[in-house]
Amino acid sequence: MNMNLSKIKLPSGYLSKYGIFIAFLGICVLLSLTTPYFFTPQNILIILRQVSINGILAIGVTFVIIAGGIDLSLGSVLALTGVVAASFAHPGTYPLIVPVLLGIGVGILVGAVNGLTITVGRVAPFIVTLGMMTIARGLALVWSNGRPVTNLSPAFNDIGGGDLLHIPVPILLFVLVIIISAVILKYTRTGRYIYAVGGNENAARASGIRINRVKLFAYIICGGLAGLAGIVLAARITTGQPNAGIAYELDAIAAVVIGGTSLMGGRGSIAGTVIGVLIIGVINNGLDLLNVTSYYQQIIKGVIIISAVLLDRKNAQ
Amino acid sequence: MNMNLSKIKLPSGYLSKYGIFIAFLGICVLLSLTTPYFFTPQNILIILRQVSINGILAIGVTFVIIAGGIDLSLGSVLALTGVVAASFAHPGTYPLIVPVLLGIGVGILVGAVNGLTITVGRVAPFIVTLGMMTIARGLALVWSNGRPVTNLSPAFNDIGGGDLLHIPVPILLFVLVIIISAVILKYTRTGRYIYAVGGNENAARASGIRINRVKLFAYIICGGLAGLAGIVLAARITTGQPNAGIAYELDAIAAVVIGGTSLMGGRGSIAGTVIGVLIIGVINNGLDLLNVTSYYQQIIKGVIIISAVLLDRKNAQ
Amino acid sequence: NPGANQDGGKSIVVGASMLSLQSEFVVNVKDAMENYAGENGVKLIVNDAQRTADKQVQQIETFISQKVDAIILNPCEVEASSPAVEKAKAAGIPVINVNSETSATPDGFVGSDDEESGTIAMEQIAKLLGGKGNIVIIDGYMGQAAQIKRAIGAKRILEKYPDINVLAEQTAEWDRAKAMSLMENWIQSYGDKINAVFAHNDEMGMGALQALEQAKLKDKVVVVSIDAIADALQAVKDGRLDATVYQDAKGQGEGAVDMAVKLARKEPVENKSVFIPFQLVTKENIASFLK
Amino acid sequence: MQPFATMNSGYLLRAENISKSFPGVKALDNVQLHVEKGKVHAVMGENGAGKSTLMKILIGMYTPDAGRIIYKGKPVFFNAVHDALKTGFAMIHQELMPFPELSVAENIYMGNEPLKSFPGWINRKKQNRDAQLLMEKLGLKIAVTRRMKTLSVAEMQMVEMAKALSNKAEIIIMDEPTSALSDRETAVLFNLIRELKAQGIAIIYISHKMDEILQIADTITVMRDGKHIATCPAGTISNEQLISLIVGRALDTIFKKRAVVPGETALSVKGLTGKKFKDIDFSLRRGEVLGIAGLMGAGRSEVVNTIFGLEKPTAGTIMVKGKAVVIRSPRDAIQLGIGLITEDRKKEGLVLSGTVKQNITLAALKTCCSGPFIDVQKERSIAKRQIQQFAIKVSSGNQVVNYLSGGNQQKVVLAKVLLNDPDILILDEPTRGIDIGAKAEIYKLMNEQVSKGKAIILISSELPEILGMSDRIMVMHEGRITAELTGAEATQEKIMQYAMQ
Ligand SMILES: Nc1ncnc2c1ncn2[C@@H]1O[C@H](COP(=O)(O)OP(=O)(O)OP(=O)(O)O)[C@@H](O)[C@H]1O
Ligand SMILES: Nc1ncnc2c1ncn2[C@@H]1O[C@H](COP(=O)(O)OP(=O)(O)OP(=O)(O)O)[C@@H](O)[C@H]1O
Ligand SMILES: [Mg+2]
Ligand SMILES: [Mg+2]
Repeated sequence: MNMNLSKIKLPSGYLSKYGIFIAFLGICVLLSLTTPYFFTPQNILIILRQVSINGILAIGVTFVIIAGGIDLSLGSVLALTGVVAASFAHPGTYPLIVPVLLGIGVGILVGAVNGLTITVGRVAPFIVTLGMMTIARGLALVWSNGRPVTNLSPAFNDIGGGDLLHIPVPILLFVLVIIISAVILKYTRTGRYIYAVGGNENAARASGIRINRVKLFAYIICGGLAGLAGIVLAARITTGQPNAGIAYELDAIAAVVIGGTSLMGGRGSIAGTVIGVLIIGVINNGLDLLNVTSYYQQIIKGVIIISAVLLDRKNAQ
Repeated sequence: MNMNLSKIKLPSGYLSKYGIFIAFLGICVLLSLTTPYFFTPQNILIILRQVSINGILAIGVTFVIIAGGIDLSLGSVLALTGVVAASFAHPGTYPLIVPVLLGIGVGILVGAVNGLTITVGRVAPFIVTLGMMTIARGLALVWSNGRPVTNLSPAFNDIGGGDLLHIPVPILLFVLVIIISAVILKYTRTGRYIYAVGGNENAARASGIRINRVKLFAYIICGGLAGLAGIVLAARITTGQPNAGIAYELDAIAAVVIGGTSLMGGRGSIAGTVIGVLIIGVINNGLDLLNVTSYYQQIIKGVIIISAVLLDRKNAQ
Repeated sequence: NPGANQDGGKSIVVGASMLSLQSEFVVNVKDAMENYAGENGVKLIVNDAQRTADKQVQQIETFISQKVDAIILNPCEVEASSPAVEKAKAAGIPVINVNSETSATPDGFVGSDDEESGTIAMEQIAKLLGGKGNIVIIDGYMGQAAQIKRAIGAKRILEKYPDINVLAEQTAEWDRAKAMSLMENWIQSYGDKINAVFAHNDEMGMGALQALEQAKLKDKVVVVSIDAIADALQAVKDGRLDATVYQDAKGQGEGAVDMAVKLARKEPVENKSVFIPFQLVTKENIASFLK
Repeated sequence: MQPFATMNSGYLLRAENISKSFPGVKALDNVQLHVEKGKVHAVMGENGAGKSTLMKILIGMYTPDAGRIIYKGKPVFFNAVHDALKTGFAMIHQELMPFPELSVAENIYMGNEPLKSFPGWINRKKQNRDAQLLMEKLGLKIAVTRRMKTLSVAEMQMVEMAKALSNKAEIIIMDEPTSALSDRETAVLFNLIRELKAQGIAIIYISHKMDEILQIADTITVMRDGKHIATCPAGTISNEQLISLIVGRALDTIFKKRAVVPGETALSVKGLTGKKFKDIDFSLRRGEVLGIAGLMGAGRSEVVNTIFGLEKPTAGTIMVKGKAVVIRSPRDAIQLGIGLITEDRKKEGLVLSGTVKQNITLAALKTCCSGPFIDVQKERSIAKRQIQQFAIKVSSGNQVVNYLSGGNQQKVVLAKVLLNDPDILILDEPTRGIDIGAKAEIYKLMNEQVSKGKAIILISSELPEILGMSDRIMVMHEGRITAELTGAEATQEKIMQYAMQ
């Protein structure tokens, strides 16, 4: 058709992405001006490494949120998969692949249980994953006997602290997850169905989409990525910590929402989530660099996050 | 119409309420059978006293959820209002009414800020209240300097620990809040508008309802009740704790959802929320009475909550 | 102003990552550090790790990129906070642990061994009960270092007293309101069978105390907890709380800053690991703790 | 009349003895439907007769309680829509089912995406190209990369049509496909249906529009109250016979002449300009019906939405009863005595999770209140009165609106808006999806309102309706008024000419 029409799609989608991106740049410029330590290669690397765990979680939950669900169990799953993986990562026991696969596998299992209870059991995602939040935490404590699982092999710890081609492994993993997820959501049928199910479940059913499968897939991806994040975290802090990850799900979900994904489902993107993750990471890093008192940090962090989204919405109008 | 048709109204509304009530009775019967300490007058009174704080919070957030919103800042607001009220409740300083009004007033203020940012600022409730969660926590820490506010007057402490007409004050307050809220939601215009706004914002606006006002009202009620809960909590533990109430919002929201209120808005009831609150309270009490190991407590609690809702939904089919 | 002049006019910058600034005891340590640093012209940057080891590691990374002169670490976890220590050492910045240990060895240590606090508290309970009776234990947040160590210390004493019977053990997550509810529930199921309560911190001890007072059982039950926060000291003075265990926040905080400055200036430190013992606080010796 | 024609093994599809109950309602009671290859089988019946329910059973959305479906001589059982689509069924649903955030092309090929050789990979280029071709075939000028939510209802409806066609089905169910369409699109659709017939595709066609049925149907099945009433070849039945079969009684003429002389000006608009329209001038007098005709997307809805305060004008004045007014919100409009039946009942009309009673009283809740409190008794009786007056088919006012049949939902909206007794009533496609009996009642109601001195604006894509009801007719094209005709001089041809310019 004619050229004006093709412009219509811009405002709602791109401009809002754009808006939050501007907000992100604004925060970065502000920090570069106020502290000399912010805009340095090392610090940027540090930020990236720091955000990678929340980033992997946030990407997982992006799938679930686009499909119209929510996952509050992430933080606990992180702890559970961390202790399970760590138990198989003592030096000289199993090859590295075993703890990695087990950690991701446990995450997938939890995701599947969430997904099945939500789809077949027809219980609200909020309740299912809130229940799973305490269940997974309990399982992590039972598995580890309430003690951190220590003495992990150097190879395992490298997943969190090592470098590959001079780039920290967590960053590599994060980037890999970004690319694969973006491709799935954008270019595959399953990705399309995730948007469809979240956008209009009834219509999706009427289009012959097996919505239960699609939702299950989203929860499994989310669980599996939580498993991966759990492994990275355990490796980074060189222990499987049964009390790790408390409230991490909130940061992950916040990143997703800041990135313009609607909690109503049907809308959102990996790119947005990545920006959301970076905004949270940069704020955390910057407030520490600026030496803001801890109590005020919390206030400022809250205000900045709300303002960033506010700015974004105003821009989008 | 013929008589079968009149049955239509049952399934969607009443039976589902009924279902969760049956689940609740089931849990109670089970506990009565497994421990002799459960079904005693004192223990019931204790459960009621214990649930009253979560109950008041849950009723507040019921308003918000029916109106189609969410409030994640509750736990922090609880702490903030608690420390503020406590600072004015030292013996021999101000009359009792001052800390009470200040506590509720601060709650209302926070609710109003939430509501205005959501309505006028058009930022997603999840982000606004998540931001407020860290802001209010920070404010509570700043106000109290990170230390508990102690040495409160006996009159103030009676709000949490005293009796009136042989009934603990928190229970009286809880019952009062239940009655007033149920009346507002069921029998006033504002209550009806809350349902309408949550059910279909566009339709509500086209019907001449000022949706921003209605939403603001819901957040203010929610904030005010969080303030009341904060006062009761501070009085109960005889200190204003800046770190009180962490994750309380999740219990409150869980109670609301267990009670059949939809997180999509437009549907729900105070009666349902009360049952949800009681289910959580009874589980907490019962697991302690049965002396279930704490790791397993978490697992069992999660499983019971999911199962209760599952049973409810199955029943409703 | 010794911090400023001896280093060519440039004052020393010390970064500190604290376990949680929502914990009264840690706030006391922090205040002591800040006061002492202020008096000595040291610039102190305090971060709050909010009980998250990962966050603590991040904060140390940030200190390193800020090029601070020394780092004080108030560890969240024994093992999980170790990478923080190792990172600082790798960057050539001296690191001092305050209050508790990590499995990685820092350049200096000022603090105490949490196990000892559990030992002292449980020993006092055993003494007050005459070596026999029923107790209940209120745990801190499960899996956290302080909870684990205090539990280990207490268990060690319990092994010595076979006639002390643990009726129930449950977590109240360091929270006073949760401990109060837990105690109320236990009063229902165990009633006057309970002879003593051991709580992993004073907040929870105070919660249990209030539940017992409301049930009018306090005079029959011993309550002992740990930390010696202001409220607990007052309660000991009033004869409500039977005992608490005092940890020297001021000594720890000042000692840590002092050692940090010395290590930053590469001055000799004779004792690189200073253990500050816990002290039992009862009605008898309360006067010396109330300031 | 014979219930249905003699058994013919040549039937492509036979639905036998289908029954379906929802909690408390028997939606279908032993219903038959036999469909032949290459024929258009019309299904007619009042609102709530069970037509959509039967179709949803055929497409696998509901499972029947009893009965069986025989397709090409073999019994089939659909567990999910997926199975039905694979077997060669397609359906255009009565309710629009858009994916608002996705593009037109993505909507069309949802569930049926063209793939690349790599499994699971969508071939977007092909998808967009195919979609564009389909659009052109349907005579639509919609860029396939536009997001669905930017389309008007009519455009969405056409997209749904394209979607059903894209499935290469052998049997296509169309549940009121033209309810949102104007004559031009309807004509396009009918040409298409004839083409499909020629290819041997069977079509089940549901509509409340008599003229359409007479034009396109080969066979007609009538249902009432969940029961099969009659099936007969289209040629053998007269219009009047058909109507009496549908409503169960005879119905006199639908459009009655009014003897009302228009009074003073109630509403006038000068130079009104908005995002999608420009320089709108018109005035409306008391006791008058002003019809607004135009093709889909002409901007009619936008004009009235702006007058009602749902959208902001960029320029122009609105005068109500001679006084210039500023309308910032629907609330202002309602207080000025304006009532609007919005175009999309699900989006702006109804609180679907609410009950019939709550919806009816929503805009006039104040009248059911003493102080801030709702007078329950009064509310109930008011709701009851409206339910009776508008013949809304419900068991009680406490029924949830979500489960009402489409036509009954529309009546609930009417009952709601008219409860405020507005002086200026704007009806945007008020009879969409409404059965012939109810339509007649709505026209009667409009006439009553006019004779009470109310002023009415009627937007409709059904030209007979516009012609039959209006005193004056305004025609819009691409956001501008292109003609104003008196009722007497207007004809379908003239209107179409101005509408297409
Ligand atoms: N999901 C449902 N739950 C409960 N009742 C339902 C449901 N779907 C339909 N009904 C009821 O079944 C009956 C038949 O509805 P149906 O939608 O099939 O009517 P229809 O003939 O398509 O009417 P219309 O012409 O208005 O579209 C109505 O009484 C309706 O209220
Ligand atoms: N929400 C929207 N965003 C963007 N464009 C829209 C939106 N709603 C409608 N439009 C466009 O505005 C134009 C006018 O639409 P409008 O609904 O007013 O037309 P109409 O004359 O009422 O026709 P219809 O018979 O389709 O209702 C159309 O081109 C439509 O695509
Ligand atoms: Mg229908
Ligand atoms: Mg229109």
